[in-house]
Amino acid sequence: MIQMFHVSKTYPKDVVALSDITLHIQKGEFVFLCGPSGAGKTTLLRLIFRDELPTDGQILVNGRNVVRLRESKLPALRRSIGVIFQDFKLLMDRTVYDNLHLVTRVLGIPETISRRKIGRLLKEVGLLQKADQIPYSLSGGEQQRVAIARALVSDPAILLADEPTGNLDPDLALDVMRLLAEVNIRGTTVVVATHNPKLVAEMGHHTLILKQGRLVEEIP
Amino acid sequence: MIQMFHVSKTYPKDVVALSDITLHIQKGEFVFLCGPSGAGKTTLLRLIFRDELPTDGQILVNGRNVVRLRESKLPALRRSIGVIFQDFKLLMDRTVYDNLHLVTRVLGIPETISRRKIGRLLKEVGLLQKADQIPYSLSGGEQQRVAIARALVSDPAILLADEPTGNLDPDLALDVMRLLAEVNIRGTTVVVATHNPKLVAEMGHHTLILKQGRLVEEIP
Amino acid sequence: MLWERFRHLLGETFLNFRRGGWGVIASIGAIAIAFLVTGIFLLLTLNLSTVVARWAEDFQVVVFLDDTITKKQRTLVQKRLDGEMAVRDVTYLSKKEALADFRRKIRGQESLLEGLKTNPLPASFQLRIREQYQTADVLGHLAASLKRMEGIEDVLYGQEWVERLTSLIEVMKILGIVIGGVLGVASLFIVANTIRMAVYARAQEIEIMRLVGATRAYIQIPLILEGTLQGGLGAALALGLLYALFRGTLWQLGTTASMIFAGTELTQFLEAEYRMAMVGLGALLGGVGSLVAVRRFLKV
Amino acid sequence: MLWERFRHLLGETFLNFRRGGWGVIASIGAIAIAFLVTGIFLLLTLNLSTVVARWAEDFQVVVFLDDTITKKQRTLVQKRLDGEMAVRDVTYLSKKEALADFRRKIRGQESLLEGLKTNPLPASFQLRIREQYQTADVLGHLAASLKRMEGIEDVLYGQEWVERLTSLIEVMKILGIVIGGVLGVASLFIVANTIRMAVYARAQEIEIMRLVGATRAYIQIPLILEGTLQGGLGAALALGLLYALFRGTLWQLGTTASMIFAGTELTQFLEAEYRMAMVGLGALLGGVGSLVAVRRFLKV
Ligand SMILES: Nc1ncnc2c1ncn2[C@@H]1O[C@H](COP(=O)(O)OP(=O)(O)OP(=O)(O)O)[C@@H](O)[C@H]1O
Ligand SMILES: Nc1ncnc2c1ncn2[C@@H]1O[C@H](COP(=O)(O)OP(=O)(O)OP(=O)(O)O)[C@@H](O)[C@H]1O
Ligand SMILES: [Mg+2]
Ligand SMILES: [Mg+2]
Repeated sequence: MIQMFHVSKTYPKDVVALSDITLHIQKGEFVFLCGPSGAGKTTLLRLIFRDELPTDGQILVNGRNVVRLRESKLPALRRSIGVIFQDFKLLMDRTVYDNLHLVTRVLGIPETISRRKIGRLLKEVGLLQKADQIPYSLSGGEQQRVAIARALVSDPAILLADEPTGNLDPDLALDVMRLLAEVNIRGTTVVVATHNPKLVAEMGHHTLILKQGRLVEEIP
Repeated sequence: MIQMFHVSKTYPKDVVALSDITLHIQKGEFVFLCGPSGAGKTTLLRLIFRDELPTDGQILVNGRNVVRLRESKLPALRRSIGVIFQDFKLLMDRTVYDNLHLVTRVLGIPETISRRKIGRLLKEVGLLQKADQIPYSLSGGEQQRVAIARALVSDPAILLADEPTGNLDPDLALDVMRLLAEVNIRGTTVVVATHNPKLVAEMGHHTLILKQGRLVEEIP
Repeated sequence: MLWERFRHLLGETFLNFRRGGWGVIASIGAIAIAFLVTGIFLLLTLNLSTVVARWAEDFQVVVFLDDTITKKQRTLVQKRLDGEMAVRDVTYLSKKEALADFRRKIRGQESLLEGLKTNPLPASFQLRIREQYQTADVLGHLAASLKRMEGIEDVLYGQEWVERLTSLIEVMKILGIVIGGVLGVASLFIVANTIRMAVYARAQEIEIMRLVGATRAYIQIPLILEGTLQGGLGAALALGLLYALFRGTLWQLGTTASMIFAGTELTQFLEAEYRMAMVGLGALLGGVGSLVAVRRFLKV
Repeated sequence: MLWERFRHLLGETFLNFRRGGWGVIASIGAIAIAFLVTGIFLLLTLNLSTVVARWAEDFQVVVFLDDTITKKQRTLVQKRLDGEMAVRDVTYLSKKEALADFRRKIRGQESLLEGLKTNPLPASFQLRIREQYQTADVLGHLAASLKRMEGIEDVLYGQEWVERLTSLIEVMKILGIVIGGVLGVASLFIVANTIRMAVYARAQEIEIMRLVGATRAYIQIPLILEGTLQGGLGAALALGLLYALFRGTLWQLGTTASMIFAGTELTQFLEAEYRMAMVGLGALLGGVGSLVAVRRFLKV
């Protein structure tokens, strides 16, 4: 599903974020991406949905070479990937519902289906009664859960979750992880970047450990 | 230092964030504020630096009644309080240095002192070599550390830290906690809102536990 | 499917529009103002040049004939004048008529003419000159060549007045072009800046849309449509205001205006084509401005 | 300390200014355009009303005297005319001078006068009327009351021309007020909106400053100074452009202009006071616009 061959990423001013990464994530896998702050986790995820291009190496996602992808094919790639951003990227002046609705509109999902789906997801993250509030008036953890729901609303083939539990208490974090696991069981490939080693230990999945841009360990 | 008497906060649409909170935080104390997502932690902190007014009750900070504070006295209150915001509140288009410099300029700290201080703080959070980058080009954890440094640059009498380690790996989180403890030892009253119970357990300080807006437990 | 998508885009446009709030109002207002000012100039230029043209028509060239002219010579002269491009119409004034005219002109001092034995005034052709030939140059040439004909004693034309009016019209034309140019650039500038602000204000939304897989067209078309709509609405609003101003001014002036413009079918508003052109231009400006702003901002 | 703080505020202002980039340029440009258009109108009105005023001066009132008038009566009339507010100067034209004048006027047809035994033309006073009294109303009254005096046969004045010019000036004044009003509102609108955008763009910075304990003045003064600076610079830029346009137009017109405006000291640029007033007004508009935007946005 996701393959990287000798991928490196150097940001301007010679900031090396990733170097020589080779990895293979199977279709339907649930993978943890661990490592200290600044290790390159977010960068790796951004390469997958082509928010950045690698400085070197090749990346295959769903059989498509992301590095050589033509601009016109980019929307199709991104539609198949759900992303939970580390900084949420919610629109602070739209209601929670509208934040999710934005995605279903882009995807052209009919209204009736969209409404049902959004309702179900908001219920799953425990925010149904906050649907008409703006994220600005939500707590940090509530905002994070909106971001999670939004990433799932498109039923993506791949889900990239960047530190999805940083603002959640342990109970909620476990709930969210269970939700992601469920999504995974229904067939979605899930990659979770986190530095919560307790979570990783509890779930016991395939784990990639990054350190200073290098893949230092792989626990199958 | 910080006293609350029967404080309640209800947001519009009858969202009860806090109800009947009475607490007393001594000068020089180090207090943890725990509780699940949406419990009211952020709200409680915002009441202290008068970013919000309580619906009910009285709040004394440093002997001043915050609820009755005249507008003209507000800057003085805020200058004595350093805040690490849960969402960082960094200016994404200014360098890290300028983000900290903004505070020393507001406080009227002379340039030479300001420069030395900012340098020292950035070193302590491990970001000295990123001083000239914009936060946009930093990892989540790096941004969080910038936010921490900024809160400390004014040598505040009170430090309010809202989930300061949500984006940090366990090692860094411990480093940051040690830094806050050091600041505390130098005389600053520190309040840390977190849902990381491991941290709380390790540090073993005075802990307040909120649940659904109520103070349910107090571990001295 | 296509229709569905089109409907969606329109819906999106209107949604953005509603969401814009104050910004959209400010934008339409700015465009309206640019067009209003341009419109005021257009209206002034149009009306004033009509006035000047009518006034100019009054100025005549007079061809005085020799008393000794033969009938045949006169016919020749008349033919020559009829064939002249510059001449709109020709009226013959006999010696008798000339004297009657003169008597009328010096009303109150008719006693001056009492001692006359013979009629000293010459017969003449009174020419009215087409507007586009009313320049000192053309008339000078015409006069010179006529003077060379047999039977013509002298040719008179209001040289000073012709030159004054000619240069007044010239000044107005140049000013019109200069001001029109300035305001055209200004309008484009305002529209592009407004849309830039709109794009800027929506930068986050656009980024999110791109990240969840929206196509370029999906993002850009509503913005461009919005600019077009804003431009058109702004121009239409300007037209409305212009009409109100026009009516208001006329009303204020009351009879005064009819006095200046007496006899001319003046105090006319912009014609339908001008009005349509203005709204169309507004829409075009809005669209182009958006396109520029969108392309520029959404490059990557 | 105070000086230190002042220097700091100035520094802050310039920093914001530099940081604004494109936005600041757009803002100054918008203000400049508003002022440029206003300036064009001001310049046109000023110059044209001077032209009209000069032309109007040529129009005279003529008081014809009875041939039977006594010397004493004439002195009485002269005194009365000298005392008249509306009259700027009075010239006496004797019967002899009148005939000579007339002869000059009908040049080419002097033969008309050959048979005259006596001089039929009356003596007269030629009056020049002060500008502000050149209305049909005033002149009508003047004429009527003069006619009642002994020794005065008739009073003539160019009624039609007086009325035309009067109403032309009236039209220009009304248009000037209307257009000036529209553009004044437009300028304020543009400035306030620009500053609103600037405040909006800096909303996050302002929020952070407030949260770390900046005083109201610390936040607002640089923004207001910035608006003032932008307004002043915009107006100054407009003045520069206006001057360039003015010179360019004159150059384009060449001799033509001197022909229309011949004799009048025309084609004048705005005087120093006007120029200073414009820049001052720009600064004021910028400052007030900022103040409004800042107060509005930073209410809480
Ligand atoms: N846009 C960028 N421009 C320049 N440098 C960048 C950019 N994004 C990230 N970096 C740098 O690349 C390195 C890796 O960043 P990345 O965001 O991938 O780390 P991370 O593993 O996600 O860390 P965290 O856990 O703190 O979020 C960091 O040193 C960071 O400063
Ligand atoms: N500005 C606001 N307007 C309306 N409701 C609000 C606002 N801020 C917070 N709330 C609500 O108040 C409750 C408490 O929020 P608060 O941010 O204090 O929680 P928290 O303990 O900080 O949670 P977290 O750990 O998720 O950050 C939540 O239900 C939230 O939705
Ligand atoms: Mg990251
Ligand atoms: Mg919180």
